[in-house]
Amino acid sequence: MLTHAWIIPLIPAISFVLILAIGKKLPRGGSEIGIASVAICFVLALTVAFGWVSRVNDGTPPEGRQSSQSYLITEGHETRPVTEADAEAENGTDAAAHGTEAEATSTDHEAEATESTEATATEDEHGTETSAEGEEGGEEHHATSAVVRDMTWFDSGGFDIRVGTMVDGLSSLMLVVVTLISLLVHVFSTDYVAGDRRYTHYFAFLSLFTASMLFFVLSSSTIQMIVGWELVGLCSFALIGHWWEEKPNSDAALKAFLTNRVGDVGLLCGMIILFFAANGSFDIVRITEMANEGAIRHSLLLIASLSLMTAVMSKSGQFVLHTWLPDAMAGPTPVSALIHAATMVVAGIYMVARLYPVFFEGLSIGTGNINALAIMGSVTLLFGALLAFVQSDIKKVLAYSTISQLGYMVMALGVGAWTAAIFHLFTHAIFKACLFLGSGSLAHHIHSFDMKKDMGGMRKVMPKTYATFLIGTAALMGVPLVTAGFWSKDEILAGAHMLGGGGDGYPFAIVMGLLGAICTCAYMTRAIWYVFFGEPRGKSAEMELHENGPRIVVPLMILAFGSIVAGFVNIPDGSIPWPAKWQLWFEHMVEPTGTYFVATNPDFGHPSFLPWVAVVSFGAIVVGAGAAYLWYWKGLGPHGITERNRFARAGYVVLEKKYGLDILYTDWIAGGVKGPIARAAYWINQNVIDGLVNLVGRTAAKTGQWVYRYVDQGAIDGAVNGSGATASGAGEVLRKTQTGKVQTYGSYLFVGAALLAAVIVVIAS
Amino acid sequence: MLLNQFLVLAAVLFCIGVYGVIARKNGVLVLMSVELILNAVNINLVAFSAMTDSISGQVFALFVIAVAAAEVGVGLAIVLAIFRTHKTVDLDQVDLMKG
Amino acid sequence: MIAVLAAAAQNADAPVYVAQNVAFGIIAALMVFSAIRVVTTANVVHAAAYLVMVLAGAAAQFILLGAEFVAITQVMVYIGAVVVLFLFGIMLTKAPMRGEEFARRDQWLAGLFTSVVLFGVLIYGLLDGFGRSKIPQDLQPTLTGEVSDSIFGTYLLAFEAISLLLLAAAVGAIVVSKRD
Amino acid sequence: MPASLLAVTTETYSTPVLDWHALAPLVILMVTLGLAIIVDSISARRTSTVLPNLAGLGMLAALIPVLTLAISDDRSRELFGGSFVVDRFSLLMSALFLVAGYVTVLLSTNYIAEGDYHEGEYYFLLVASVAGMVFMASARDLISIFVALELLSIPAYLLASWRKRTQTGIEGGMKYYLMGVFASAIMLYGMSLIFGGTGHTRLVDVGEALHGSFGSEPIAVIGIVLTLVGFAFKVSAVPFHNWAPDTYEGAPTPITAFLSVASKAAGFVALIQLIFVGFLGRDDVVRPMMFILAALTMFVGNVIALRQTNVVRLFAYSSVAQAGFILAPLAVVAADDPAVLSGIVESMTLYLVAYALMNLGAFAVIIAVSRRTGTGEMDSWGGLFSWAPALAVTMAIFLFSLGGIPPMLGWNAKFRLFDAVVSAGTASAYTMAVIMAINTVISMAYYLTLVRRMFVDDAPDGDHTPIKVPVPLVAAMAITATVVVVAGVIPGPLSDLAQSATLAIAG
Repeated sequence: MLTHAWIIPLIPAISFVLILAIGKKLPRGGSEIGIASVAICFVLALTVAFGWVSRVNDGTPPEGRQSSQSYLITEGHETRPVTEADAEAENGTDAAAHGTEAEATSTDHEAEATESTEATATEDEHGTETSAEGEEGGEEHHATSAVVRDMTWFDSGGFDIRVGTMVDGLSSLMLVVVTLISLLVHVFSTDYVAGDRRYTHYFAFLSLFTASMLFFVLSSSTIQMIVGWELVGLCSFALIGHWWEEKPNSDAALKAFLTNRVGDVGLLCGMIILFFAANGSFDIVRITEMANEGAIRHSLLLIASLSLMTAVMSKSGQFVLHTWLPDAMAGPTPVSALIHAATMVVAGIYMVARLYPVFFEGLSIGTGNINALAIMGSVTLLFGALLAFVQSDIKKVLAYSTISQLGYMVMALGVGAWTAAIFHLFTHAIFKACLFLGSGSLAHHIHSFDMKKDMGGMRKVMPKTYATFLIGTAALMGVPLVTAGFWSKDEILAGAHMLGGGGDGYPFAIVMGLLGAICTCAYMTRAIWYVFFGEPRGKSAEMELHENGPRIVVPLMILAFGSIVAGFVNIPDGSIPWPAKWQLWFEHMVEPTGTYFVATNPDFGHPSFLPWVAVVSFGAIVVGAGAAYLWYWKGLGPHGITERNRFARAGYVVLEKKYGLDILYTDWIAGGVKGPIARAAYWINQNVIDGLVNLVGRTAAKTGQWVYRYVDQGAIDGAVNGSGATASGAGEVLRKTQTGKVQTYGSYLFVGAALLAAVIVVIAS
Repeated sequence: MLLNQFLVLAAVLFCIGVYGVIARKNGVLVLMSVELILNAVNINLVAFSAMTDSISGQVFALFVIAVAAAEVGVGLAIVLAIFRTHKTVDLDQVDLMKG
Repeated sequence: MIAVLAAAAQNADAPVYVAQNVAFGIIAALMVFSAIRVVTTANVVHAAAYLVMVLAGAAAQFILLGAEFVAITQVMVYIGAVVVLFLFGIMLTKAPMRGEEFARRDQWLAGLFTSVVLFGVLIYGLLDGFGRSKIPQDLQPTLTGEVSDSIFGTYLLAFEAISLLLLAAAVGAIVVSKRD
Repeated sequence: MPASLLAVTTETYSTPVLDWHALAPLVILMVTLGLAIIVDSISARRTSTVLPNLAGLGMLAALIPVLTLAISDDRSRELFGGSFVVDRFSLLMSALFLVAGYVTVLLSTNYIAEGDYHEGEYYFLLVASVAGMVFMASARDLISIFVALELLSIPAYLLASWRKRTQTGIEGGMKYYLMGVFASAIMLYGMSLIFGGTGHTRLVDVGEALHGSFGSEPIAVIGIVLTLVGFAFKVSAVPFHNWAPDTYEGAPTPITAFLSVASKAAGFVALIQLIFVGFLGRDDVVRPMMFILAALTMFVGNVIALRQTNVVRLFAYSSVAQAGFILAPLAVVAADDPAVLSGIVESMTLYLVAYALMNLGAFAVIIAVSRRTGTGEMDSWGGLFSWAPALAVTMAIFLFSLGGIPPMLGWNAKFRLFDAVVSAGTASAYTMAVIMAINTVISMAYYLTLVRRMFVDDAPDGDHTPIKVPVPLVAAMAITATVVVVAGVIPGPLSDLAQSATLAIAG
């Protein structure tokens, strides 16, 4: 199955076409095709995952091209002593997998493997390295390399651009996550958007999105990643604007699309730099291996990773380019759950994780104490969490919470805690989907997301939604020991404290992370208060509410269950009693050990469980949730301080105005552009496009204006005229300078030809 | 005879023609100046033909003459149409489009 | 013009070509003078007449170079057809016969500058490249049959294309100039 | 003296051997021309469907021999001693011209029929111009190239003047005509110098002679530069571009599309033939010249395009800038490196095909939109998405492709240009790549500005009624958009075509 992973994206792609073609004629409007195809994909994804697990466990590479050709350094891999794997070493679980993985190249060439790998040139060595001797227990450990199967997409003029699938722990994980969430969202949607006028269209795009996302995560080349990246963006655009008749929705769709375009430029630049840096290859394995081996200059890697960070910034909603994500909540809620919380927005994270050696080397993550990625994540996580405080729309709260959690992941990657980031990606996908679908369940009847105006006291009428929402919230807060969020967030914080050069970790990141944790707890407590407690307000008071049907509730329960158990796949040693075999199982399975990953880098390490971090983060929950509890439930604290205290009010206003970014965008930059255009349109107008034009264009336009006015229209004409026109005077000539005259053009032509000839005669002889 | 005396004559005619096409106001006169340029080319071609004893130069010159006749026909038609719409053949006044 | 005469004078030591050189000199001087008048005279009809002089001079030069067929074609096509076209054009556009304001554009200095630059480049190249090349002494008039062999042999396709070109030009010119 | 006379006359005339298969595309076009004249003159009332169909079918019919030639075993057929060569390069380019001509017919059908123009002559001239281009694709001789250039240009001058009753229409035509005549005069002078120095008109002989003593003279440099300037005008390279915006604005829009695509491609074809067959011996002349032209063209075109408010003028400057991109690989021509040479031709060929498709498609949308708005001002494009979503999306595809955003065809093509430039590996090649990168970003700004107009702005008059797009325009858009997307996703076949074309001329 590992080599046939290409089937997985193909199924929803076919489903997309089928739904478009015949969906309308089917009794359930095409949703059955979508659900069936995603269900098949889910099963196949599980198969892939099991295949991968057994591959890691037995170390016999079953099929396919192996991804471990050393490109520059082909011999002389010294076996590194186990230095950094301090925690695992004692434990005896899998130290060798990280520490001394060493390219024991027992390359038994099973040369031809598959029909698709048409042995082109140097690659395709089909090297299957297995078995490096572990130190403890004589047990064999394996550098399990990814299963890459690719074929030539096109090959001409010395170019061999290949596409294919790359299956390893990371992509297997993503397959499972994407198909699982997608399946649940499909089921949820059959009830949620029932009766919609574009019901069939909706499911078709869900299928297309699933296909694109799966295509993206399976990419074996960067070019394929770019294509998948664009495709998911396109689906996101189409689904945010699902109800495009309402102007704010289509504006939000455009804002999302155009903001992402800014990042795409960065993505393109980064990928092109990497292409040339890797001697003309789009192959991910090759690029990462070369980055690992130091075959690419550090400056190139730095530029490439900074370019790619722009892409992360837009796609994964990092600070400054995050503003599209809350607006994207204009789309149907299941779409928000699937695309704007669980899957598409983590594409940026996934891309960084996939090309991790590039960032690791480029940003000196392993040896530094501060870097751009970590700062970007830290800033985003705190600012996003603060913004969530002032929202009254529950989906916006969750959207800012998503931004904040994405910030955690980026920060984790920035500090070198790769596994923690991916683990958090995994748990977050589950509990955030749970929360989003829960909010959809709440709003299904009242058709409003405004928790201050239209909700309240809902725990009585929707007990199951309440319970699942509460569990999701607990996971998001990171309630110790029992929730998934605790284990993943804790690992990130431990990483921020421990990793990096000099032994003092990333101090900035851990401070921001803890502050963010406090805020998270506070704003979620606030949301719970508004939604479930107190008296029903607004629409919820007017309407007769009841719990939703099984198609909505069952997915919620599954996700709530996942929000609890997902954390137990990666229990660190030394925390709670847990079978040794299952400790750090996730890390063992998902973290790549091949040469295309940084695991052999001596600066790459894993954080161990730190009790005090757990305690502090528990403290954060108590402080955050407790303060909010006291404030809302007990009515304690300086209520009305925003009215009384200038500073508090200022703070609140700053938050409510989203740090004034929108003000900046609309009022300051726009300079008084007022009118009926929606805020989003302003933003796109004034910021994205003009921002682009401003950045690269405004200067160019100014130059253009200048060249146009003074050189094109002025200087040349003037020079030509003025050269002999001393009598009438230069000013007179300039005044008479006019345009549109064919003979002036003629003089350019002849003078141009003469001067060109003269210049070339001088140059060429 | 030196080859260069013909070539220099042609170059002089060429440059006079260039001056004409840039400096004349009247569209018809611009076309006449173009003919000066083309004649310069023809003198070049025929002189080279004599010089290298290759018949191609003369054939080239004949083609140039034929094309020049066609060009003048087209050019005068366009100048005539300009005159109809703009009531002038002063090319400087035909500058509605600019920028 | 001075440059032309200078080039001719360079060759004064070759007695055999005195006649041709004298003929060349006279015709060349006439041509250059006429050409300058074409681009400077205020009277459009005079310009056409001067153009005839230049064209006829070119035909004479062709004969000096032994290209009789080209010379005859030059006379027939240019003086016979093209100049008549020009006269029609002058007539139909009702150009004033006289009037300094019509002589040259305000930007005429640009033209002067351009042509001087171009002339400099060309003269440098020509003197450098063909400085001592001489027309072969036993230059014979080219036979018309030879020219036709070449046209209908190597350049047959180009010839056919020219016929199409003339047809297209005629059709198009009629449409564009037609009053409707 | 009698001896030499005799010697001349003994050369007997031998009828040239004609390979009718190789000439078939041209012959079919000629027959189409004849039919067009006859049909036009005998049909009493001017029928609006017969002539465009005849012209379109004639071009499609001419594609048939192009295809049969392409699959025949003879990789290269030489006629008239090598002055007319039918090889893969010329076939691919002929096909490009014929398809572009066909799409132009599609674009013109309603435009010309509804606009009170002379229809019969219009299509006659269009086919004549395409015939000139097809001739150009095979011409490997200075005289043939000159005649082909005039055959494609003179009908184009007339077509550009077709809106003769409006002041701007005839002004555009006049500027194109005069600039064209100036440029061909310069080119002729250059050709005369090259002929004089080498004694040959056939490009192969010219190429050999340039390796000799004449090649090192400054006059050879002047000849080469002046000759190439004539075609630099044709592709609207700066500083020979000034005609383009005015003419594009004034000419009938289908003709604008034709000029910006087919005519420009013909200029590039001539440049490639001249440089690769004729002037390769003086690559030290071609390199700096093309470097200067390409860099100037990209910068000036892009920078002025940023300030345009009229869509047609925007596309005029955009096409100027695009010409700069296509010229860029010529700035790294190196006679002694076959790999670089083939990369250059391949990438240019591919880009020409890609550019032709995207630009024709974009003009199809412009024509469709201006049928309703009646103006080319960009303000009238506001809110296009709200009243013509399909047009807006199609236009966005073309704009993205022009800007070089994957997975459109334009991306792949642009990428190949980059690669061709970079693979030369010289300092100037890297400089050129940087210039290209900067300009790609600048160009993105104005393409995206138009996208913003279409999707974000409100319709200027609040009029959201949908429009009806005529079938020929829909066909043109469908053909081009499909190819742009499909060939973007599966670039293999087109790349292979371009590669086989390369072997013919550079290999």
